[in-house]
Amino acid sequence: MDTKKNALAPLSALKYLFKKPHTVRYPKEDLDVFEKEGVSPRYRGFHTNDHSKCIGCGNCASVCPASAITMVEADDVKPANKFAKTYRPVIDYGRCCFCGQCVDVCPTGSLQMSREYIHSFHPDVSIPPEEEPEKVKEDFIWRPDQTYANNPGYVRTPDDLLGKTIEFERTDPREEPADKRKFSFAKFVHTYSKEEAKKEATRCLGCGACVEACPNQLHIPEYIRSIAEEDPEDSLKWIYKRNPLPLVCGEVCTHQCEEACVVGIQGEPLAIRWLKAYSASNVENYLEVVEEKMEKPNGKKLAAIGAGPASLSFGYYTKLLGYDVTIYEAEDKPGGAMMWGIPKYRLPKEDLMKDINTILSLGIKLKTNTKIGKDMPFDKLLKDYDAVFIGTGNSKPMTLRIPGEELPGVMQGLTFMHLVNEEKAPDLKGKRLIVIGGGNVAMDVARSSIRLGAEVTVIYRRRIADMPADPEEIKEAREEGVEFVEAGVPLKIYGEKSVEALEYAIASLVPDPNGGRPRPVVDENSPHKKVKVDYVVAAIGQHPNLDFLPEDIQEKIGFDGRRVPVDDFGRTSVEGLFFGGDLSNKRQDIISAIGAGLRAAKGVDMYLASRK
Amino acid sequence: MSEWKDLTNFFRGRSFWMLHYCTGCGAMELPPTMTSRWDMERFGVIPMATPRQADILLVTGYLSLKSLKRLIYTYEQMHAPKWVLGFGSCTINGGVYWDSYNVIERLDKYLPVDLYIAGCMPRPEAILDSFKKLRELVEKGEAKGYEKYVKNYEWYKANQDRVLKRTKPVLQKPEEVTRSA
Amino acid sequence: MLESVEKKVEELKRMNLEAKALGDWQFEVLVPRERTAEILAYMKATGYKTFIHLACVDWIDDQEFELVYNLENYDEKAQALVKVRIPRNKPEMESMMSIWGLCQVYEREIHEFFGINFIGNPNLKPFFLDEWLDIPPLRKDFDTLAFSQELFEFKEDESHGIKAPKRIEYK
Amino acid sequence: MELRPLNESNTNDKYKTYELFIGPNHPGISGNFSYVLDMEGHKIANVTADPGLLHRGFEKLMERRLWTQNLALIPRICVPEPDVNEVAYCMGVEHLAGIEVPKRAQYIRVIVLEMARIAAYLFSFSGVGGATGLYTAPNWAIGDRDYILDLFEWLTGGRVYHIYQYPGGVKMDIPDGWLDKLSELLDYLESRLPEYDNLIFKNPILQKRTKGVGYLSAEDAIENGITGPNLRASGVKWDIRKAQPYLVYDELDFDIPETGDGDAFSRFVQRRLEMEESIKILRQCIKQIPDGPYREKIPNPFQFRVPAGTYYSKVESSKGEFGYFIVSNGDIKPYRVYVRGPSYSAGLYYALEAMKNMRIEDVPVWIHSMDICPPDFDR
Repeated sequence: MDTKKNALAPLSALKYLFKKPHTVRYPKEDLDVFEKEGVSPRYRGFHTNDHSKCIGCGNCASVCPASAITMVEADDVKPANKFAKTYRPVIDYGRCCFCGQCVDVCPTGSLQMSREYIHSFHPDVSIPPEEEPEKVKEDFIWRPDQTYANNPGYVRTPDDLLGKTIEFERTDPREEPADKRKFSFAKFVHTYSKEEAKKEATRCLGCGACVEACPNQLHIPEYIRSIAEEDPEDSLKWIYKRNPLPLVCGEVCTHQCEEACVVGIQGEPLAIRWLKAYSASNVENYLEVVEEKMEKPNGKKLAAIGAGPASLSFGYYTKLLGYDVTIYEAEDKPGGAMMWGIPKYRLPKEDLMKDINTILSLGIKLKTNTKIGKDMPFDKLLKDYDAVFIGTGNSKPMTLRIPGEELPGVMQGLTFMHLVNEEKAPDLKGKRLIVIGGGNVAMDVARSSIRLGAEVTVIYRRRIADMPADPEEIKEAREEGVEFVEAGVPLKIYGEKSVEALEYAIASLVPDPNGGRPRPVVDENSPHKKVKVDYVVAAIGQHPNLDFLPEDIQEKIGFDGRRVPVDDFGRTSVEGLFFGGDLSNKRQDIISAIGAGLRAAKGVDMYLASRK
Repeated sequence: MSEWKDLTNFFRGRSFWMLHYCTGCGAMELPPTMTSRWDMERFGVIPMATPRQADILLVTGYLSLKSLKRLIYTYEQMHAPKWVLGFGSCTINGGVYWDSYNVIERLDKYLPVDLYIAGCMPRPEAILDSFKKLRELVEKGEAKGYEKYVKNYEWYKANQDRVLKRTKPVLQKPEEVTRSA
Repeated sequence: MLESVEKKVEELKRMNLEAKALGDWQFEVLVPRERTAEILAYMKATGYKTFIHLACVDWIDDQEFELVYNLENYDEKAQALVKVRIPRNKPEMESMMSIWGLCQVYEREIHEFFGINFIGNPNLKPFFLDEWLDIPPLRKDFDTLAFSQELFEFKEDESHGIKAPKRIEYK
Repeated sequence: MELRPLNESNTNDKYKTYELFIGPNHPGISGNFSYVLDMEGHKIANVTADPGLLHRGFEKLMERRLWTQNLALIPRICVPEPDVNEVAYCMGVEHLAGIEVPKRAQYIRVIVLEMARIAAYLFSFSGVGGATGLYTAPNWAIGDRDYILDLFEWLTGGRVYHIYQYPGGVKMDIPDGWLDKLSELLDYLESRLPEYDNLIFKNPILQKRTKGVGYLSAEDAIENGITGPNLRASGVKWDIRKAQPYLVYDELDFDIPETGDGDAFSRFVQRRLEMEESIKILRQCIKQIPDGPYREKIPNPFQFRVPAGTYYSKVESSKGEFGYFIVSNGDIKPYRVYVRGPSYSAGLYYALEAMKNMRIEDVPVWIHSMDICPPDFDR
């Protein structure tokens, strides 16, 4: 470069006198730089929020480095889905630094930024200075809506998910392929490895949407966080605060939480269930880790009937409070539905016993082979104990109420599963088996029968999409070779000594005007089908069996044959009598039963404390 | 008399001399605004080095306690009529430094602000827009922050003293703080 | 890793110091307080002539301050982080002004932000802050949010004028 | 090297010795920063630096925020060239977390850094003009810088604070047609360089004002921790991009220009020459940038933990070595981050020596020739 002094050189700038200036005319004139008129197409200006998509999870508020976002309950919006909240972000533009991190973490993509950026405010001179913050606040804090939506700037597009901060892809645990697993009762979903678990756990945003969806409100974000910190023991500590059956829930929970998971809105939800299984299976001795403080024995005695999840959870939490608990079980092994209803390929019995033994090792007495009403009168229980908890669940199966039902070869779902779990199931090799029903029990029956070598068809009276069973279960059952018949209504079972054929009609589905599941209607036009079959298993639901209760008590508690009405703490109108589990729950699954047991434990504690 | 006032306001609004006192990062967008690309001289706004000749005090963003003190000196040296423009989030409610121990939270507690501009930092267009808005306000005789300052001087002074003339630790911690003079 | 870094690390290890490479071109060496001046002078004599910065880390759990002298060697293209730990309850350190005059300002800064006294530094007057009376602000036990809430009179939950939703409390 | 004759001062005369504040509100000083000068007539007898007017307590604030939340905060440390903060911080975090950055992202980072360098140099030209009374220079340089900002805005969505880097790469890919626009801009800038030479560097007035002012020897520069173009203008061939290449600088061909006089003028010329090199680097990047992912996946902000460790990551900025000393204890927040601003040693320490016996009118020239940027040492 030539830096020789030259007095004339600067004068060369004079040529610009005659050039067109590049000055931008009065504000917001087109810069002529970008494809779109105005500022950059990626400009980070004021926010827009699509209220019909926003779920109020509050991730934007937690990520904001300037603490500019507050979630405020809005009464003029509708929740976007059944787990969504009606909180909406309100943004303080006296804090916002327009970094766009809120847009990056928005799991629904509803929060975006526009290309609008001009806003100013003049406080009137008549406002006293001490009231000025109020006025400024009114002007600079607002709830973003669709006002600027026609001028989008920094937005997250569905095809550009990688560029943003949320990881939408799930890490699936290793699984046996369908053609291999259908011959074995071994558990086919492997537990996460350390790396897989960490990778999956680090996807969690920590918003807690899952907590509200969980029937038992586990501390889900907390225990996932501990897994991300590679500390399964701390994680288990969090789980144990509300769930004493971590491994069972880790393997067979109905995982409502995953349906609510906000990551699942645009991607795949977190595998919360598998993460729980990871932390439970990586701890050898739960009690050493959990370090729950046990209160001193207070000398009061409690009885629980039925050693299912509700009673076990009730027993665990009351034992911690210092009560002396005895659980009565009619079968020879504890576990109830977990033991007899759930097939081994989903929940290995040793995993179940690991959980149960931990609970029993606290000093809870278990009396097996003791059927209340038969081996021991119920009145004696009421007299001997300070309070009685009943968690016997649904043990009376519903019947098909069609001709031919009494034939040998027609079984009820639960009975069938009991036989399978006892390894006393009939030889099904090469036999044809029809399962009637669409719940999880139906799936268990179908998939167990496949493993026993049968050809299985599931007949359900509505569409597959309407089945109450987990979609995963249905998918896996199909992979394993289970046939499905939609809209099939069984009419008659033929056979002389045993079942030979089943006749069913294909119903027409009448849509429900309220948006619920469609109603199957069978009329004379419906096509009828008859298939050859060796076994028919009806898995169409169960009812509670409270026959062991004296009739006056049954009447007093208001038992209607389906459900026992109870309050939040499992209390009934009979003093000292508590109910929980499938007997009283709206949702009939393990985690709800555990929740009911926990709440009843609190209820008992409150009841006995007040009686003192 | 009122016509005379209107006339003076008309001219005042067309010749803002702004104090080129760049307090925070908002100062970074001032050079483009001042120079050829956005050229604020079109609106009669030019930078001026001394407070005594200036009409507008730009508070271009956050104010540390140290510069707040100097800003107040500067403001008090300016002759009325004078106006204060608060740039960006930091002057409105603390901005990204909301939890900082050395950055004030709200400018309006210490000085009367005539116009707040949103943005972090505001684009030159937003700055020009605010100058235009200020001109309208001045022409209508509505921007009178300096009168407010005089009227509520005690209130402002008390706030200023509170943060600038501390005599005891803010957080009353029991530990002895060892410092040499 | 650069050869020069490897050699230097070995050399420092032979001097009974804990040293390890942190990257391709940088290494750290832990020095006891009484040997700091000696080691720094040695480093300067062996080519680490440029003083990049002096930083302080408050290890409150260990009740120690860690001073990090960052030196650069332009000839060997290497960078050294010389770390010295001093007890937190007696925050004193010798000034390294005689080796690098530049240390004077860094020590003044650290005195202000961490409250460490540098023996031999004549100018430890307030630097970045005016009239600071509280705990030195960069110490871990200083709560900047509480301080600013107190001094600038705002409350976090009320600052937006709207009540924030509370997460449900479980058990 | 000669100093201009100074008037012999009469110390008995109280009007001859006085205290003079330069800054914080002074057009000759860059940013909000102040020197207190003890004057003897026109001669400076003693200097005290008074920083802290821009102190925001970044290092404390960063300890309170998540690793990635800090990305919104740190560009504000050095306002004229914010990208070096983001890249240096991200490089440090990536080193500690063991994240491999895809090639394309590295190229994008180099492009961003070099554009920022050119923008910062142009900004410093405007400072030169302002300090010496050449008011056409700011108008030109800031105007041209704005074209770079336009491209930045297109790429990142922000004019000045880009918040574009992310541990593992960059936030968004380069949009279609952006690289063409960039090479058009480079052609334009190249055509403007001779005009800047004519306007600024060949200008006899500027040469008279800056030649021989603020002489800095190579030894002094090394001793006082002065880095970057100022060091190179003193004859030390030290450029982190060459010596300890980060990103893909080792795949790019560029020179370190030599001026080697060590005075204010040579520092200005050094910057002007390095601009040419930056343009050269950018042209190579446009040609060589590979296809592929622009970002490595990392956990979401709430779960992003950096393994425990310490690292000092540095970037050659337009002002010198910009370093981040990062200490992590394995948590979701940094344990400690120390920011080494390149202007620290020159502005707070060396200035006190260099300005002694200087004439008052040379102070702005000296400050702008050292390109002192107060926010980076105030933090």
